[in-house]
Amino acid sequence: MAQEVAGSRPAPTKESIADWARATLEPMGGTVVVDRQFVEVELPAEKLRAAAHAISESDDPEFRLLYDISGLHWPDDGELEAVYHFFGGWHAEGITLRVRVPEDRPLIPTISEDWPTANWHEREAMDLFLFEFEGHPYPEPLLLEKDMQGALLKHYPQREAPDMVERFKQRGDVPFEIWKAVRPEIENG
Amino acid sequence: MAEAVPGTSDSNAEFMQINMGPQHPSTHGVCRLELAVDGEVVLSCRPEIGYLHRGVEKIAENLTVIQLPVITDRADYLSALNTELGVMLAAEQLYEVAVPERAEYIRVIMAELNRIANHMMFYGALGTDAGFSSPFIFGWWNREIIHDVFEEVTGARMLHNYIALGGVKQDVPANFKDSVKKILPQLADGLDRCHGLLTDNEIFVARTKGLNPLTPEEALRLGLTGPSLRATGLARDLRRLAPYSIYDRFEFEVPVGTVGDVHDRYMMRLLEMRESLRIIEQALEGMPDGEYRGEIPRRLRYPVGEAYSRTESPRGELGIYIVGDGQNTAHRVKIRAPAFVHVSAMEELLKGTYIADAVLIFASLDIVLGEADR
Amino acid sequence: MSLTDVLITVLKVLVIVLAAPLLALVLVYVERKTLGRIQRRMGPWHVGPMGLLQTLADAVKLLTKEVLTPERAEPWAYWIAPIVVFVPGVFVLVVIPFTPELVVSRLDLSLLYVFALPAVSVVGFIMAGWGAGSKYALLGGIRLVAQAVSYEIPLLFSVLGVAILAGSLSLIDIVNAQGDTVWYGVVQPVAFVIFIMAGLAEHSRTPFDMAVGESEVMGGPTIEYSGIRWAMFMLAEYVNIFILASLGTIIFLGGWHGPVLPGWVWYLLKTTPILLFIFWLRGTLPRLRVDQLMGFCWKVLIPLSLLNVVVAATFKVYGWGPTIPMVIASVLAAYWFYRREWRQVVAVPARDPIPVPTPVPAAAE
Amino acid sequence: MALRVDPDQPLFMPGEADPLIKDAPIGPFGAGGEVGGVFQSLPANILTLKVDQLFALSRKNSLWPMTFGIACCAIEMIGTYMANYDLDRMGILPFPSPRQADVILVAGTVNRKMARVVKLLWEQMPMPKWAIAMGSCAECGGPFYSYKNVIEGVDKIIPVDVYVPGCPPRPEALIDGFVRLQAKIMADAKAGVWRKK
Repeated sequence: MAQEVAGSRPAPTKESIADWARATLEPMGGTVVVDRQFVEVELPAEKLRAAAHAISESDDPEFRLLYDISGLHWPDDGELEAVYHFFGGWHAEGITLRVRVPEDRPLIPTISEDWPTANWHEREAMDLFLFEFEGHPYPEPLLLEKDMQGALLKHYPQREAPDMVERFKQRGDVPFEIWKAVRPEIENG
Repeated sequence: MAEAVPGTSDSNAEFMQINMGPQHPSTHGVCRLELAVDGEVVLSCRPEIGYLHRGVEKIAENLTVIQLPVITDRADYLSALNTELGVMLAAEQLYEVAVPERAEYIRVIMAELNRIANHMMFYGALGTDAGFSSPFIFGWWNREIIHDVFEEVTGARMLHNYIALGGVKQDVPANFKDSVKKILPQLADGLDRCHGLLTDNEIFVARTKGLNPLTPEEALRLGLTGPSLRATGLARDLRRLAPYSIYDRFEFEVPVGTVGDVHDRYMMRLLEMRESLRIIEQALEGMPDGEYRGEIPRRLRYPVGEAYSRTESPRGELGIYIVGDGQNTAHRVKIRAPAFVHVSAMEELLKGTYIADAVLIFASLDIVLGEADR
Repeated sequence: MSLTDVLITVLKVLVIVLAAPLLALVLVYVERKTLGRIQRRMGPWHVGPMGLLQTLADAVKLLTKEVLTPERAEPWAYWIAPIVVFVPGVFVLVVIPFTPELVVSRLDLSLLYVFALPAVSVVGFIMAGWGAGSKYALLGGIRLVAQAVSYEIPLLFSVLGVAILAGSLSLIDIVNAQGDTVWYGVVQPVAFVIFIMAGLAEHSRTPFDMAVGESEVMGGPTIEYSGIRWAMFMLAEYVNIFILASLGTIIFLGGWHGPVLPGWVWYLLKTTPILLFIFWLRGTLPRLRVDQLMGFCWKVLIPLSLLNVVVAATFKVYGWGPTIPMVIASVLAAYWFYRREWRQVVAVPARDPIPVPTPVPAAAE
Repeated sequence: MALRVDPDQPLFMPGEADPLIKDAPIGPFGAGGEVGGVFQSLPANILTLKVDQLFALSRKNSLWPMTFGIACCAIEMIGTYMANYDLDRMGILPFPSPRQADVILVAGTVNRKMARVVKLLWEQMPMPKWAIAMGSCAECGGPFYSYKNVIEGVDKIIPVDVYVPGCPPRPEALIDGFVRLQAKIMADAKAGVWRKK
């Protein structure tokens, strides 16, 4: 958003972004898909840093906001997918990058040099989807501790709802009484 | 060690590690700021979250689309209706369900009332961090007025589960229009009273004017959105830029700041409340009678595909990303929380400030930890 | 000093020592009620008739709390700090003349005595801050010492003007000097305002409560204290506020002088407005930052009070006495100084707004 | 008796009460416990009960909760302090530091990372202390029960006295919780349980 921009500029449309994407991202091995909500580009993992750098540098459809990095887990074809949403600073158009990596070796280059906000998004993706972002400046867990990582993967164990019948039986022997002044475990504790 | 920060004795001075811990009255909720402090000046800050991570997205993956708002309300519990609006816009985009006119108007009125309630909470929190508890109570009178209306319409004070697929769960009560008309003047003079207490209070102005000014480029580089970004001078408001629902029918200005400091961010929210009151008035007149909920498919399986909705929540720009894969529970529900990005911006914003200012800067971005940790 | 005199003074001192906590209880109740009134709520109501026994319940509860010493604390500094903070407050009460006969000891240097003792309680706060071992306590303690020490100076200078006019350092003479002529508060308005502001800052009350503000340092030096020790800090604070208000009436509002009612009634009639003003500030003013606090003291209050002393001295030397032109001179000097100096302390680097392009929503949308 | 705070103390003690409480014989004057020993020998003395009830009466009327809100219930807790419901009239004044607090009001979901903080704060509070679990998240994990990171109920970490149901509970429900706690304090004093706590 250079300083000398005066008055109001026409906001870029989806077609102008699609042409720009074909011009710059196609040579990097990305396939542009236009019939979705935003212009989507599928990329191999190695090319991601160059693509992100190109998006941050571009001036005509100028993108300033990295909204989020959403992880997706496709257990049946054993793949993890990272979806990057980029949006413009003063206009509302956007572009989406999709990267698919095999589940057992989820290596993705980090883009936190060009996009500082990606730092935390990547740490969160590391926590929840066990991605590995090479070159991340501070790869510490953000939300979960070490032993609880990978919470949003499909096979992550969940706590079953309590079996009410069993719990009611368990309370069956204790005579139910309204709130008692003296707490039992302190009395005989 | 951080380069020589102005005001410290020298760059490698022995600094004290202070822990503005999870239990601190001015961190709104449970966020820990590890501050390296030399005397009064904060040299570096490392925010740490995760104290309220309760797996909203994981639980949302085993809920049907009808139950979804129950969990997403508890992500951003201060502006539950705005989050519900975002979630349902994404779901309707996925299910291709039409929303009748009346439902659209009801949704806009409730979302704007929720925005005012949220900004009143922000006003109270910023006032308390500036030093005294009266703003909390001034702001809370107005919140209670809005809570009464919410209870009449949705039955709950804070977490409503009211906006549903295809419209709203149930029609508004008969006296809805005049009960909202009755509270609008009360909210207006409550807002004037809030202005009177803090806006031109010389000590408050001395504390917040010129504190942490930001240019639009810096704010965008840090990922700030919403009122904090508009304070820097960039008029980016999704209700005007990419109008969702029926926001393009109402005319309202987007307040824009000049310097982008804490005082501007505070003024943005107060001016926005006045704009919200205007929107509610226009929406009340334009509200037609008729269906309050369109017809929805009988078998509520998630169609295969994905939908991304961006709405202007009181805190910033809220993105909801739903991926459906044919079962009756969603494959993935991702909530793009503005608070998450604002907490990550703290590392940059708090360098070189005083401790007392660090508290104010943290409050000026209106961070809710439920949304940041999800 | 025969035995009976000694016994009488000991009895009087005992009365004062017992009166101080009760006085603090009453003040805590009044403060919570006024804060409630400002914020349109009731304040303590259910405990006792109209909530009157609320502070008594607080006191008894605090007495029976467990008294614990944190692991990292230095035991001696931690134990003695509350005593060092509370006792000077009671010593000062001994000297304050409520009415000509209702005073424990007639010191003729009482003005000096009254302002020397609070400096001892500052030592108590730094002992509490350092002794407690917690970083927040240390931070709060250092801030409070810096603030109390630097606001001691304007406090003394503001009273110096009055001492020059009254020609004596004894509180009783100052009050007698105000008997016939007009009150010093009217003659020296600037000194009265500075006295109140510096007094508030001395005991870290609201606009200046940076050291004990709970949104940053969570209660400052008193963070690690529980039960009776914490109660002593609270008692000390409220006794100090009562002393500030009573000194204000004695030095500036003519103590017990008043047309019809007996002396002590006039004394109460003048002290309560100042107390209510202090509690009113608690509900309506935010808190100054530490550097603004110091800047305000050194750049504004001290030069202003010095100026006031100069004005008082010149009028005293030329024998014009406390007359209307003196009032005008001091107020004018204060206003001129305020316009020039306070704006710098608070001046803010304003920056002109940046031209930002207004986005044109794409026609296609 | 200085309360030792060691982080590697076992995090969850399901079921039985906090060991710190059981073997802490604190007499009514609370001077570090050794004075308390005197009263142990006269368990059912009428005199002490009367004194206990007097202290319980004063404790009941000046409960100072610690400002410690975690999630949505914290907003309703703040709402209860404000002008419309005003806990100050019952003598309930929030205090930031655990040292001056009597009641820990756990308002919100406690997850594994937060559990250590709740435990630490509970141990830093001087005796006699009480705990209120506000909201279904603090009672049994609430809507987040199925997530492994969330601890199902604060009573796994600290002994809770009063449970306030609701998600989030209305301010009236929280006031009812405080009233129940006051009734419990008086009842415990009458039954002589208080001395052991």
